[in-house]
Amino acid sequence: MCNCGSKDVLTPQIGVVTEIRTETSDVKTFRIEKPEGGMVFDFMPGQCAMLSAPGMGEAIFSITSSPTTKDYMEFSIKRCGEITECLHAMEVGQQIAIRGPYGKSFPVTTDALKHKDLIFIAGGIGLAPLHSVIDYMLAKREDYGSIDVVYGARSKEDFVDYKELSEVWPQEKNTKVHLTIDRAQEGWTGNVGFVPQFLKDLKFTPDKTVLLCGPPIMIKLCLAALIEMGFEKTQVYTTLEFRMKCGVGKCGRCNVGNKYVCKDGPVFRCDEIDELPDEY
Amino acid sequence: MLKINKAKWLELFAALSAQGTLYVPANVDDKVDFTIWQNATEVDLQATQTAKSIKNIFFPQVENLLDFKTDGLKLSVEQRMLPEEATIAFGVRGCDVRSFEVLDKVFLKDPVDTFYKARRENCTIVSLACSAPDETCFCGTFAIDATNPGGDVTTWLVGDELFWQANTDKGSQLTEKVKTLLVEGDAAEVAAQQKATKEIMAKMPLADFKIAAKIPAEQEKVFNSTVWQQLSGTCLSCCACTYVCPTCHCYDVRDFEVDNKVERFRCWDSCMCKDFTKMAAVNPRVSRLERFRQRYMHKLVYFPENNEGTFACVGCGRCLQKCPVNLNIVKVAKALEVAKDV
Amino acid sequence: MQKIAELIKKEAESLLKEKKVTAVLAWQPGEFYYDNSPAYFTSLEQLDKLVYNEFCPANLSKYLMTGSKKKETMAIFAKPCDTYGINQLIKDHRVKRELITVIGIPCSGMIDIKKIKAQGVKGIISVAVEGEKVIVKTAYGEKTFNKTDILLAKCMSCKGSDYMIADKELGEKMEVKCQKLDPLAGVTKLEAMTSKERFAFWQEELSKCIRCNACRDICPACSCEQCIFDNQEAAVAGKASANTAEEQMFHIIRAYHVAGRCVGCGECARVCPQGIQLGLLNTKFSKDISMFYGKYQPGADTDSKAPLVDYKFDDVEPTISAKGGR
Amino acid sequence: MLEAAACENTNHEPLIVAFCCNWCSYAGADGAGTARKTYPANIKIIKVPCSCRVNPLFILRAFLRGADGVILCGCHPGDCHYTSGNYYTRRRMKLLMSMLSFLGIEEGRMRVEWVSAAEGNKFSETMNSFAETIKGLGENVKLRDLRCKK
Repeated sequence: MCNCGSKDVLTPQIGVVTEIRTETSDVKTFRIEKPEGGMVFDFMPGQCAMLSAPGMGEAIFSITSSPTTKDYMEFSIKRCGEITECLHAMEVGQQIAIRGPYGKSFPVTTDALKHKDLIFIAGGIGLAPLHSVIDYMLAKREDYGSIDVVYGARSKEDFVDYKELSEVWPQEKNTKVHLTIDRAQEGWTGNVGFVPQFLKDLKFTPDKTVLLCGPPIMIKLCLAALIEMGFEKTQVYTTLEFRMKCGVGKCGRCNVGNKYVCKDGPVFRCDEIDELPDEY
Repeated sequence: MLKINKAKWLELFAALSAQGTLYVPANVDDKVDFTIWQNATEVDLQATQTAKSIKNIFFPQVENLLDFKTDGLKLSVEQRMLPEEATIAFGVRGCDVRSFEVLDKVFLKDPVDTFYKARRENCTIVSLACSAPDETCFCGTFAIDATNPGGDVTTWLVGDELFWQANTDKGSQLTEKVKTLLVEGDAAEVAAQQKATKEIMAKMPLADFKIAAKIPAEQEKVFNSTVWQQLSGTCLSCCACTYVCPTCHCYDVRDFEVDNKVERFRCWDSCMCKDFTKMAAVNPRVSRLERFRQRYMHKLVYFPENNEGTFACVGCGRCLQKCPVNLNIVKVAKALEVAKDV
Repeated sequence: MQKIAELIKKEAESLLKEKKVTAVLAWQPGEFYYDNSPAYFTSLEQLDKLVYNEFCPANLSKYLMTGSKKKETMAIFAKPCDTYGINQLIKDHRVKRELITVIGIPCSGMIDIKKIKAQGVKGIISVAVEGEKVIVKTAYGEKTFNKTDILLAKCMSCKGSDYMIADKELGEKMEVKCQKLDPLAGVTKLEAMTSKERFAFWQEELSKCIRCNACRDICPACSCEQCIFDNQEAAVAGKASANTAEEQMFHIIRAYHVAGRCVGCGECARVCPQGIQLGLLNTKFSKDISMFYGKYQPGADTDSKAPLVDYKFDDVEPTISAKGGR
Repeated sequence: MLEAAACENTNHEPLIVAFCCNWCSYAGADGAGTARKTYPANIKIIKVPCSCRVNPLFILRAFLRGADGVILCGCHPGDCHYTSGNYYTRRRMKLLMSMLSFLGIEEGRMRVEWVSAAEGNKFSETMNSFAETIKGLGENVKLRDLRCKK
């Protein structure tokens, strides 16, 4: 494949798209494997990978499948730009250039999350990084306490992985799923309203640890709501969205304070984020 | 201490260029810049430093990384060959030699950048001590001894004699290859020149310029100081200072579509560009003040915090000479030092 | 010039004290007497740092744009050559005439520090200017120049000492005393060359470009909100000086966008870190425009129609072989 | 290096881009077609609403991506569907052609022609003569991005 001494850190590997599921009008889930089958590289939940659309460029996406499923990797990608446009135009069997894993994962192996009661708060495509953590925890269910998934989307059709949300996860031990949509819609019996208000209605006790991921405005409002409910900032983990290019902390794009979001993040605890200069 | 007379320099350059591509500071259309030596090149060892820094020997402005070939659903990735040709950088001043250590802290830190590493290891650095520092130089601020610049081989230009001293084994291997041209020299002449140069440096306007310890220490206050408004007000936010700076290392990775294949290349990028941090939804540093502040906070505060106090500046003074509106790191540091709210 | 600096300070003080303007645009000193940088002065105590001497070549007109955008009144001390830039910005609706106060200040030509350094001068400690004599004290001794041989190229082809726009004029007008350099000299020299020589000249000249955009960012006629070269999707946004053809295109298109609006202030050539003679492209366009469509000096007024947004029925045909229109 | 590449492959098949204004020249091209007048196949026509829609950036971009000649056809001055479009084109393109020669690019590489809807044969004559001149000038090496068509 490459005729050089050693592979450079920016050189991607080849993966094959083996399955494409259309989740919503603008989100598709791509299953990528090595040409000879299996996971392209090992990773931990919350880490990201760089996918290339040759001619357009590269972009970083969080890996949606759990590292415990060894024979493939999945990415839920929302169509919102040049590169995602090209990725959405891919067909099954097409080869793709992929490199990674990049960034620090959610601390699933340390006692920061182990044996703790957990709340997953996701908005829109924000479920993608958390999906990997939830599947990982369901595979090792006894290491973790209760799991509550709070997921908000614009409308019923905008829920990503609706099948898993409504059928698979609620059946798991001590796992509850709470769904909400922004505006009322006929044929929808669940909760209606934005996620921050929904959190208050669910009256979570502040002894749980929170993993929060979604559009920046939602993260800000949810964090405020959680603090009102008595949560400490050290209990809330979130991901910081920043422009990333190399993924290895050299190209300088994602530098905030003395941290590089692609290497020291994108997963941060909220008190760590306060130490950074407010430039995000 | 070995030395070689001016009359034999042409032979020395010919012998060196036999060992590998020789870069020398030469007079290129009324500017002194590093170019590949041919026997017609007008080598200029008097110029205090070159117009552009020498970082493009290791970190070129444009560098093809890999090629994509697509046929049908198949995709092949072919990384470009790592550069193996030996190079020799002759006449590198003390500040530029130190700038390689700053770049090493970025590119050779794990995960290693193999293109940079290949170029860096295949290059022998022949440094040239300063004997006529300029008023824009302030390498003293970063404890760089311009009269003994280090590198694989150190040379001193005293009158018509070029004194030669190998420091590393790479340097002594090179010395072996050109031994026949070198004769014994008296080290005292070099010591005399060093003393004289140090006296001149003490008279320079920026001789006692220091980066106040409080700038890296009180990061929060420095970040929120009102000084940035006054300083960045007239900055043009062009990229001149970042492209001539020897320690600026930000880059962009872009694709270029040719007929049947795609070339992925790396090129210099600048935090002063408007779209450096532009994302789909928002650009965290949309105003000129934020970009200006990020450049100097990175060089004076963030980089030292991650790299045991090494500043991302070597005091070469190129930004002092090249900025269209004469804004530079010295003015920033001095303004922050006397600022009332820091 | 020192006398003028006092007048400027007094004027700025009165403007700020009476709150007529929120900011005053002038120059502040640097480290070495010759590296003054443009600055906004918004409070009285900042004013003691105001300076005006033979090293203030920067054209401050473009900074008025930020004031007009924020609807703030601003005052500017403008040399005669800067006033052309102010007029052009007003005509391009980037600066509101009623928000700015223009105070004309005389100028007898600015000195080019590169010309001093080109003669091997290093380690400058101080520079003193007495009349036509310039005494440069350095760590290696002292050197005296006479001002006429070290003037900036743009000052040697100075367009005269009267102000195109000025609410007030300080001091009396001063002439630039040197043998005048014809601004079109470079263009005519190039036009005399053969096509092959011209191509070689431009290929060698433009291959030095490092795409730093300093020429675009200092130019008073280059005032688009979003420049096409900043637009990622435009595929001309070459950050990489990939090869000479891309640079040629960048420089031709930039010169084209300011054709008919470039006031010939010479700032692009002055600020280029690589010393490319950029002024030639713009001067060629203004020479062509004046030759084909009648003598026109952009920035001389704020209401005339720019040549490229105007036409006449009997304009010259682009290709000689085609028949003329009605 | 550039000079050598230009003259050695004379059997080079030139690529020519023609910007044709929708109301006159494009109709002229149709007219040439109905009158069975032929013009070389390697001319790629781009239809534009008016000749003054063509930004000099398009012409330089065409050269950059490998065109060997660019011809801009519009209505005769005075006949423009938008009354004054081609007057502006005339001024704009006169400056661009003068700049290209100032930069040392071969004179004939770029041309502006006024072709009305009725002048079908003039259209094919112009295209044939332009193709001849470009074939004579050989491959455009001076204004082309060297990474295209290695």
